[in-house]
Amino acid sequence: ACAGQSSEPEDKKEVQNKKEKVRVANWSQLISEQTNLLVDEEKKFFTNEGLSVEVIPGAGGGDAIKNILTGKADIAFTDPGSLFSALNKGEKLKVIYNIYPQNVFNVVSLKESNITKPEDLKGKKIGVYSLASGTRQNLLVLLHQAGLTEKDVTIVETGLLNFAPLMQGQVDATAATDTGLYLGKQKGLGEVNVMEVKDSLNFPSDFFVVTEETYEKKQDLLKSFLAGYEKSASWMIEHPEEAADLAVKHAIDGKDKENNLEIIKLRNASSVSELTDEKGLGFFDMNNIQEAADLYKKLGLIEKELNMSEIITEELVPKKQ
Amino acid sequence: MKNAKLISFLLFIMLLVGWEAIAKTMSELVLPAPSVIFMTLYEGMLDGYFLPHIIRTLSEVLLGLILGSLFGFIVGILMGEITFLRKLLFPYVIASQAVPKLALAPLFILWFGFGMTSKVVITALICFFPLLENTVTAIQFTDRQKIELFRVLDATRFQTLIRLEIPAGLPSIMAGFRVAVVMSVVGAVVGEFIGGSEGLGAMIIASQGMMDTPLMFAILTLLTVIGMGLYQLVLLIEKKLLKRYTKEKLL
Amino acid sequence: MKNAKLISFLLFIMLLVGWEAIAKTMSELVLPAPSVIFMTLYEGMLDGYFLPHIIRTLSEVLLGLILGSLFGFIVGILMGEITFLRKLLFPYVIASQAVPKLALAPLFILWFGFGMTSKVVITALICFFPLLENTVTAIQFTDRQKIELFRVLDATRFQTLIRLEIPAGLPSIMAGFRVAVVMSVVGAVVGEFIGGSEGLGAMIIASQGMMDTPLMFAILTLLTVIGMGLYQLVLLIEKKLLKRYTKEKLL
Amino acid sequence: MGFLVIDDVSYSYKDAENILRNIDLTIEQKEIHCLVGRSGCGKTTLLKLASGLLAPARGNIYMKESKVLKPSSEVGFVFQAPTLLEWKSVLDNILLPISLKRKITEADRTRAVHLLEMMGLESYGDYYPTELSGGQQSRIAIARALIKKPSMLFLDEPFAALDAITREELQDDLVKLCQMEDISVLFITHDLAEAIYLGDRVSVMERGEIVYRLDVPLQRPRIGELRYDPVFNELCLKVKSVMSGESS
Amino acid sequence: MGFLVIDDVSYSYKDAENILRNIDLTIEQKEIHCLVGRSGCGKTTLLKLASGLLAPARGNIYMKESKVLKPSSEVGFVFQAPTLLEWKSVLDNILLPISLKRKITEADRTRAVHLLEMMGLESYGDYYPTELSGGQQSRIAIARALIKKPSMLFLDEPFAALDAITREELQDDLVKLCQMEDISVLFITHDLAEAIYLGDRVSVMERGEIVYRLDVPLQRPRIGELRYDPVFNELCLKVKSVMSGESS
Ligand SMILES: Nc1ncnc2c1ncn2[C@@H]1O[C@H](COP(=O)(O)OP(=O)(O)OP(=O)(O)O)[C@@H](O)[C@H]1O
Ligand SMILES: Nc1ncnc2c1ncn2[C@@H]1O[C@H](COP(=O)(O)OP(=O)(O)OP(=O)(O)O)[C@@H](O)[C@H]1O
Ligand SMILES: Cc1ncc(C[n+]2csc(CCO)c2C)c(N)n1
Ligand SMILES: [Mg+2]
Ligand SMILES: [Mg+2]
Repeated sequence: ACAGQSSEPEDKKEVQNKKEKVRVANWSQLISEQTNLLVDEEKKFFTNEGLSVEVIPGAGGGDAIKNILTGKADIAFTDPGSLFSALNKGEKLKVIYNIYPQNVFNVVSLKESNITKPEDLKGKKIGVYSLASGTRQNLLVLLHQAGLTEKDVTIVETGLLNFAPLMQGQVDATAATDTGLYLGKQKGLGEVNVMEVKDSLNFPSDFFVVTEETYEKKQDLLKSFLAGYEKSASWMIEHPEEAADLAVKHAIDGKDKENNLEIIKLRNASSVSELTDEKGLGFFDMNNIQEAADLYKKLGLIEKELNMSEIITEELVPKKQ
Repeated sequence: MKNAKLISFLLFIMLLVGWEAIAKTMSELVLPAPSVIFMTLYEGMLDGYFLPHIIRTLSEVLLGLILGSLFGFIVGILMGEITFLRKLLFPYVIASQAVPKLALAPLFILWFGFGMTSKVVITALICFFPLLENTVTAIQFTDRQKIELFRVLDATRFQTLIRLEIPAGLPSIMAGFRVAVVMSVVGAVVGEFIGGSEGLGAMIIASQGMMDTPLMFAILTLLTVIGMGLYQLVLLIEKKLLKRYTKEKLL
Repeated sequence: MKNAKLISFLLFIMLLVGWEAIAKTMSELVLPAPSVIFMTLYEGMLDGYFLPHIIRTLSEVLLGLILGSLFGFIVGILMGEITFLRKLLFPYVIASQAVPKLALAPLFILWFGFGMTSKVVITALICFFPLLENTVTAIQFTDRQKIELFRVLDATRFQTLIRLEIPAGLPSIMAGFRVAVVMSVVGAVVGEFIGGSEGLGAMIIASQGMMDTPLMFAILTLLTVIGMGLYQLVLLIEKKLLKRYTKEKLL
Repeated sequence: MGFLVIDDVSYSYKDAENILRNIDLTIEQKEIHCLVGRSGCGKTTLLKLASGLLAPARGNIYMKESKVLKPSSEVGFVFQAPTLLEWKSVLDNILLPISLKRKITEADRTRAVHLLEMMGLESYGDYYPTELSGGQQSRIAIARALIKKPSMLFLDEPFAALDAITREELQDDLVKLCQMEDISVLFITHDLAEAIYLGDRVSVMERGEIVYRLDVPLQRPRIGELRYDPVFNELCLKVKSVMSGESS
Repeated sequence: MGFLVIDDVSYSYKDAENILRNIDLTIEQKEIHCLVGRSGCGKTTLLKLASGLLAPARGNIYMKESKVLKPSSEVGFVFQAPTLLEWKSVLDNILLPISLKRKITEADRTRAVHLLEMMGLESYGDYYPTELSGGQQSRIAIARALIKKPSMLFLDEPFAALDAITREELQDDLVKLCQMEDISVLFITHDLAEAIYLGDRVSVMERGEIVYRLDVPLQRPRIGELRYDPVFNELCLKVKSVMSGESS
């Protein structure tokens, strides 16, 4: 399991001396679902690539992109919504890795309200984290598939504790993510109906994004990083228990090991797809993402026509060994 | 003084020019240029895009300010007059203030709904404290001689309060009110951050979602203007009220 | 007074019992019971889970408070003494206050980095205002007779400030400081909201992400305790400083 | 029993030292009782006790046979310092005692203007206290004490800031008023001639005790020339010698 | 040219009325100049102008040949009200003028204690102003004015709150001190006897003008008995008659 890991002190020192710094701007705090990014101390995924990775916390995918634009970070861990918005504003960005090819968003309602398909949402009050969040954009995607628009429903912001108003009956449904739903269930959310966005349009949840400048100037560095990341992701897929253990120490929300394990399992599931089984982690389904971008324009979330093939590059993604 | 206005204006222009220069070197997403912000603002005002949001936020600010200040003033009086109440209530007052409203926002929504009420309550809660503290202090530090005068005049406690302690403490109370006025703007906006689809706070969030930083700065400019307007209004009221208090101009 | 303490304590217990009863009828996600919160708090303290976060937030609070209050105090003095400066700076002061700090987060990070500095700056910015306003007011409303005394003694402007205006305005300035102290806690926490991985603010965000409301309430309780502790400290200092100011106890 | 009876009263601000010791003093109705004594001997303290502003540590104070527990609204008080409210006009300051009890009537205003005239300040009604000279301020304080037609006046050096002429005019006015409106007066002054000219009786205090009492053997109405009367001067000298400790 | 020269000075608080009109006054070195006049006639205003606290609307004021533009630190001033700092002890209040100029030395403390003794308040050094009687407060204000060994004193009714005996003692002390330390004095008082007893010259003000000047024809040292001297009384009566407008 620990192949490639060096245990000799001198060796370690030598590697450390050569380490190059990579700063990853995260969309969130350092949370358990990203344990693979945080365990370099123990697992040396990045050290072995000659890197020292610093993960910079943020409050949303927009922050992550702003942080690479200002040079505060090299790589952004961000969602397609934020990416599209930034591209829409004319920013020069490159997408270099498909972190979660699976869409993790969903819309949850209580069993008794009998909302089983997107059409049932018409005229209902639906909660989202915030108007700026992926929950809203993904909700719109789901509605669109049912021929509904934002005007056919009432969208309200509920904050991160979005299941509370659902349980109190203040909203009919709430847009969430798979991990959020899991936690909600843990906290006593009863019988629910879940509609997954991936059943409407299964576009990815998060990418690694860099600026064009970084892409051009630091190709080797990025390659090394992605290689390290790929190893770490594989490790987490193979050893969820070990990751859950380490998350207790490294993740700010990693207090409970059982929860960590379940969340890591969910993320592991969203990290793989038929395509990645075939080509390896991190590869893209170009058409699918182009479709998502087109839909975002159609939904009025962005104004510009985006050509994703110019933006996305698979050059740096480690090839499957 | 005319000279002063000129200097003030020049400084403002210089700041804008400096900003414009810095902004040119940066992504609009991070720091938009004043010219861009101004255009966004101008267009938004022209086509009436901002108006409903301004009205909404302003209503919340005013309602919250009035309720919060009044409540802070009254509780300040009670806590200033009655030591027992001061000791009894103080932990709850601190709790209500030291806890970030943003964290409690989901609870406020639960209790007060998604409508204006929860925002007004948050605003009121934020305005409440500066008025409370300044009122307590003003009441506690009234000139003893004048207190003796009122005792000799057989004034009731209430009269002493209304006719002496409050007028004598007015400068200090107004200082608290000035703080409250400016904070009320923040209060309403923070309230709108969560659970709002109208108002300037909701627009800030929406602009962040769209990564439309010029729009966000346009809204922040609006907020500054609103804050400044309210502050000037208070200064005006104060000037009338406190005419008799200022120290005379000396040589 | 002993009786008062008892009543205060009983009220507290009653509130807790009432809360417990209401919470029992609700999901923990919506409103956790005090007993649950207390257990979370107790365990977190015991296993040292909270400690680094407390230390971090407390450092930010103290640093921000010291810097912000000092700055507010000094700018307050300058603006109180020099009418020109007052007019010149006031729009910028209001702008810095009426704009929600949370919205400016990316800029703060750009200028001050991800570390403690940006949080300290936000805290300082928030503490700054109440001190400023109260200092300006205190300085403007000094007793004329005493000002004349100092003029006759040929005191410099600086001496008049240090020896007269500040001591005479101390009660009002301390009221501003009390507000600043409590707000500094909010400031640090809000600063940590915008991308921190340490500190109680970051924990609040994390707890919300985990939907761990008991944890969130435990942290809010900690914040309240910190706020109360700091406030009490200020009261203690104040008691010493202002011994000579309080109105005498009458019949 | 007298109008105001101070019965074996002691008082101390700090626990250590007794500021007043076993004071006995009776003031009859319509009596003008003057209190003199060296600065710091406790005159103001006694006045505050008598008016109910301070509570005696020992002993009792009675006014009209009932114990004084707090200031009565039948009483007028002039403090040693004028103590006016800066944010009210002169006229409003004078009317303050009434406005605390009931709505101001036209009659009240007339009386206030009349008192202003008596104080020689008829044109100052709309001024604010900070625009007045020291002596003008103290006269406003006197007018304020008189506005409610009190049955008892406590005056703490009311004329100290006034020139000789104004002072003499006001002395005569005060006596007239007291006789007309049946007012008893406890009057602190440092001016011995004033004490003798005004007082029915004069008490001399020394270090917290009353060391000498004088029933002033002069007829009323006392007129201005009395001041130059040898008997008058002798009485002044007598009191003065008591105060300088020559006869104690 | 005199030590202090007030040359054709006019002043008004509000634009409408002239409070002071064309005042001319010269005070020689070591002269004690007493200023009397009815309450509200403008004495305090003149004192504030002379000391540089107010700027004349017209005319000039010179001290030691140079124009007075702001209060000089060579001057001691006693306001009509004591104006002490409540948060400082009595001793610190007295030392305030020095502490504004330099570090307090042991010698300063000794002088402060000496002045306290002169004021009869030796045991009150550690008290706070609010714990003092009115007369005690005004004596602290006097001590504060003397601490810096001023070459000129402006005194606004400094003894008004004092009893006859303390007052006479302090009068004698003041004269001695002024002769010893070469101090010129402008002294406002309402006590005509005091004016004549202390003053080398006496000026009488009336409605903003100086209407009468008197060179007091009495020898120094003047001793206590002088007060009962017929010449002395005559002078008092003369001034009084001027004040009541009988000779104007
Ligand atoms: N608040 C106080 N605390 C402590 N001691 C006080 C207080 N007020 C007065 N004293 C002391 O009590 C004594 C008597 O004071 P009081 O004011 O009664 O004197 P007084 O006779 O009115 O003097 P004066 O003629 O100077 O006004 C003084 O020695 C004074 O120091
Ligand atoms: N700040 C002010 N604003 C307007 N008018 C004033 C002000 N101060 C004094 N006056 C007026 O100026 C006149 C002279 O006042 P001043 O204080 O000089 O009198 P004074 O001779 O010292 O009287 P007193 O013996 O009563 O102290 C008074 O009529 C007063 O009403
Ligand atoms: C796996 C995964 N879960 C949740 C989010 C949250 N999220 C979705 S969109 C967005 C950006 C809002 O500006 C954020 C924070 C994510 N990115 N990835
Ligand atoms: Mg007294
Ligand atoms: Mg005067």
